[in-house]
Amino acid sequence: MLEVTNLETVYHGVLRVLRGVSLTVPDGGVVALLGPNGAGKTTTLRAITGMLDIHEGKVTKGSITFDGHNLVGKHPEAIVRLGISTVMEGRRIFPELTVEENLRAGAFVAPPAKLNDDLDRFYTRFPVLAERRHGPAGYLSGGEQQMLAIARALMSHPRLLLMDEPSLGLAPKIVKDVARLITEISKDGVSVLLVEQNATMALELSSHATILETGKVVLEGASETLKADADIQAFYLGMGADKTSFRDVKHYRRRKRWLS
Amino acid sequence: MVELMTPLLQLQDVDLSFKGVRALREVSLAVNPGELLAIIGPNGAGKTSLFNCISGLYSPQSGAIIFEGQNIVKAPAHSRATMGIARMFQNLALYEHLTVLDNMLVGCHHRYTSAWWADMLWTEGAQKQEREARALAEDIIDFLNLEGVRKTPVGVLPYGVLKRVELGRALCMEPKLLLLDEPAAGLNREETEDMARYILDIKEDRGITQILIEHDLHMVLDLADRVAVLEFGNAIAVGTPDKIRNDPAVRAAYLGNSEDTI
Amino acid sequence: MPTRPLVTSYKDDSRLFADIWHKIAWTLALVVLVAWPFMASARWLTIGTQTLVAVVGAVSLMILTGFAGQISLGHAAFMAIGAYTVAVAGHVLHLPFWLGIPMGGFAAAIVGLAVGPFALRLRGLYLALVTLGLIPIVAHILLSFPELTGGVSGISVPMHTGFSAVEGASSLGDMTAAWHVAGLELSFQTKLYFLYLGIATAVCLAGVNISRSNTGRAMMAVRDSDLAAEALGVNPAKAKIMAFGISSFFAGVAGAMYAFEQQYITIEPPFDLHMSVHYISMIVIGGVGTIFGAVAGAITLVMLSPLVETLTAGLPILSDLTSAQRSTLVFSVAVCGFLIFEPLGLFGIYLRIKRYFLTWPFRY
Amino acid sequence: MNTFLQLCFGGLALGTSYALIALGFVVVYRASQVFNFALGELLTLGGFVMVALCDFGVPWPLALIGAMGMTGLVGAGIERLVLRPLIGRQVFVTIIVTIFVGMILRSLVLLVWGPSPVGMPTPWDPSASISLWGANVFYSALGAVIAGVVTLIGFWWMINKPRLGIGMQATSSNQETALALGIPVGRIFGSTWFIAGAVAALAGIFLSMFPRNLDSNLGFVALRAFPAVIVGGLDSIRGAVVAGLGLGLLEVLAQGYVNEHLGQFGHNFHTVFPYLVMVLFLVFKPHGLFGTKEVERV
Repeated sequence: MLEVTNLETVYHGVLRVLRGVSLTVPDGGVVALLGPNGAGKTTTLRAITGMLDIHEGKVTKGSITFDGHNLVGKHPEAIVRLGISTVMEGRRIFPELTVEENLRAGAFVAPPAKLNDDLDRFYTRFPVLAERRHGPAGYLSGGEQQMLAIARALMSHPRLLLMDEPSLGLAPKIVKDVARLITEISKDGVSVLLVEQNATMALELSSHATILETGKVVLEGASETLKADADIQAFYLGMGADKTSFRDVKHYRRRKRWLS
Repeated sequence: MVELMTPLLQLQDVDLSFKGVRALREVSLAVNPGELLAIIGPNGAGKTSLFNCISGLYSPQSGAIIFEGQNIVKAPAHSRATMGIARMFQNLALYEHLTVLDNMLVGCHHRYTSAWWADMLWTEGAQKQEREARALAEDIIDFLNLEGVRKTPVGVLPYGVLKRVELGRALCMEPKLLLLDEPAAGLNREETEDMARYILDIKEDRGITQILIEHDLHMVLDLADRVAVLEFGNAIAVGTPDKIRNDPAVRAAYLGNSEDTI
Repeated sequence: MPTRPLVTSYKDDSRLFADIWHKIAWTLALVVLVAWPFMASARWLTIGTQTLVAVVGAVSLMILTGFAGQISLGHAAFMAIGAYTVAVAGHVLHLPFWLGIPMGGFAAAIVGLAVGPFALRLRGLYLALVTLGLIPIVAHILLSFPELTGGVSGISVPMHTGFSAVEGASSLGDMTAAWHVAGLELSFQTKLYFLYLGIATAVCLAGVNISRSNTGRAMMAVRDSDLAAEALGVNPAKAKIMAFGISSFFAGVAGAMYAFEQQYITIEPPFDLHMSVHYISMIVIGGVGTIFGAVAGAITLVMLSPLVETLTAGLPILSDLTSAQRSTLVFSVAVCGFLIFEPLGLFGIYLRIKRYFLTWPFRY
Repeated sequence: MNTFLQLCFGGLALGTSYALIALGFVVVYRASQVFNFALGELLTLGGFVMVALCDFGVPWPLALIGAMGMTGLVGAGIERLVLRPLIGRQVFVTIIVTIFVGMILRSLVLLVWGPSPVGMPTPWDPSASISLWGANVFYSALGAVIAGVVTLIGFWWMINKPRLGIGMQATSSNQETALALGIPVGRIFGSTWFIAGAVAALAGIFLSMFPRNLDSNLGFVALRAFPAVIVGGLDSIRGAVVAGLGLGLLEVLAQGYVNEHLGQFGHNFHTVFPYLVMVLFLVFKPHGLFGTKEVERV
């Protein structure tokens, strides 16, 4: 349903971040987008959601289509209305607003008639949120904020959910909760594009994965296959760590000349 | 034998709540000189709140915070920094308009004794202090391999480098106690390994006592001398990594089920 | 292409005139500055003197707003205090100008230090509004003592030298009379220009020294994040109050200079919101955060105003406005343009040009 | 007693205008955290558009609506042209840009209508007054109060429509996140500026009725409404209304009762009085009567 082909983007007119990225998210599937910092994962998401221009970036080449609709050049609002919703990196709840107001903000593009049903549905699903519904969301813990951010994104009845690093800064227990939630979401028929650094979790959840490095796709395929790949194990899954402790990590220094 | 030392920092029954949410409940902890204490616990367990209490950004409702034998619970944040408590923030708090070097020099603030008018007149004394601070900052820059970017404005650097700059800025404060709030969050495997190495070097070469908050359990259990576990604002267990690894209460609180190996 | 000489010590690295090109540029600038009064017409000499007043005022605002991040709309109030201090002190105490100027600074600094504590509790907008309130309050107080300040009708500013005890014994004792030194005739305007050139240079140097030392870095740390600054051992209260004190001192000095230059002052205008806004446009056009920006902005605004006024006079629609309104309109558009397209101001443009030459023939 | 009542009515009329102006500040601030220093010039602009429309032969009530609408459009235009490119920049920048937009507007008003004062057309005899409980109240003052109340009610209804209200709050909290949720941030900004422009025009029109005239300096009245914004709380609509009315009353009462007791210092004392109140509030209650305190987590 989501088709990204040969995407290239620049920031500030000069800084090329993506150099030909292609990926597909099938109907009802969970696809993972992996890669180190600065590889262009967040940029890919911004390009899909139409948020590039507020970061002074733009798509220079390639196409993004969602169910046959071209997304390049569309306003973020129109893209949300098409059924694509985002959970941004770092949760980004509205701290001064109450939990309920956060959820209502998420339902901005949804028909108002369904609002109360939706609220009830999420309050049953996340009792913690129901408990704090009239308190400022800023006082929720990190894990609760993540739940709120996901619930808020679902309020617009998306068919595709983009998640940017949902496990960032969360305790293992909460990461598991989030993982379970993602599985449930996809069972409900929502496709998910999951951007992660936590490759172990992402490969566990997804059917397909694409790996980006310096703005290019370096590997893609079924998650099962990737999990078995030797390079992936070494660089992303940290499989070596069971044998070598962090205490014994080799330490070499690259001497640099005095520049500038 | 560890127990016989006078602790560098001691928390006694620290209680903190805001707007009816109790973030810390009678937390007591002791940190011995030279040790690396890790604090783990689920989100919302109060780890960052604890750091904020120690560094003075929050003031707890009750309890004592004793640093080098002195109760500092009433001292303002900046004077605690001058006493030797440095911290790294969870969300980077670098000055993005300043260069790496200037960020480091802000960290050297406590060393300066020159008056504002001496700075304004650029007296010999002020210049001498400037050079001494610069020497310290360069030493740290060297330690963290930041030579190439020392005159680059922080705003344009990648995330992994920023974490190092922030660590460096904290080191410039020549702290006795260093608080590290998720130094490896958002770093990839290689950067995490580098960070782990730096943390060990800081402990071993520089002898700085550290408290570490981190979610990467491998890292915590490999590096820490002792581990404290917080849950719902309570300190539920303190002990060596091995002890914590096998503590059923910790497993239940932190991992959700007990089949997983840590 | 010129390259930097090898830097081998921290002392070299912190030098002001790093290489030969800087030295050449500064020498040229010095020649122009010294030759100015002898080359320029009377009108342009006055504009030169006014520019120097503006430089001092802009540097002082830059320290407060550019370095410490405390937005102040009350700059005119501080300048009014400086100006009225020298005027009243000249009349009542017969204070010579060289004591009057620092005294104007101190008077403004006292008020600045009194306002400083408000800055501890207030940020950004709230502070801007308090400092805005300072203008009507100061004006009201000045107007309330007409026997001292002349009230709405204003007051003349006598410029005593303090050497005129023996009447007519020496022309040196009278500031307004011309001096004859080494065959050159130095008129009052010329003397004032050189006096102000000295003050402006000293104030700029002080500003640069603040920006490259611990005091300035503490201010910038507070500007960008006061929580982080506090955790680094910087006392935000101290840094902010220091910024207010130093800035209002220099603002008072600028006010005193303004008063001596005008020789007769009233309260509103000129010491109203427009003056504050005028100084803000200088630091925005020049580039917020550097002394270079303050100086460039002051020079641009004051020197270009007469040019703009002349140029726009011929335009069909604009000529309905008074000359001051025309330059206000043009510079307001310029400020908006700079804020939208070149936030670093003239300093940013300078950086671009410099980078272009450093990387020549490559283009990025 | 009669003097007191009379002053109260005068204060109420002035207060309504302050409340409207304060509302103009608050509605923009709530959505975009921009404090619109150009609002004062929108007041003047609204007044002049009104005069121009009436001169053109447009019937008074239609001219009133037309002037409000056109000034609103100018407001929305400023937002689109100047403030939209500045989204995400520091408070400092937006404060300064609005100050200078105000200066430009002022120059343009001078350019089109010149500096000489003109009378504001009124559908009633401008100097006529009626007697209410023994106090003489100008028709214009009464009209100001009635128009103000009607506008406030309409405004209240609009702001409480769930989507606009929640959209404004979300936008104010974090624009990028709001955008990601499909909230049309641009349109919300535009509508708040439209509302601000329209209420400013209304305030401007009533402020320049008898006994005052309309000239290019009308905008300075907006500076006098700042204290109302602070006292009420920057982001509180209720606060703007309460504090606007209160400070208008206080100002007129101070003029009537306090000035004379302060000797020389009392001359025009009422003009600085609101600022003194504002400073007191900023020291002891920086968030005003009803403003919200921001949630800070490190």
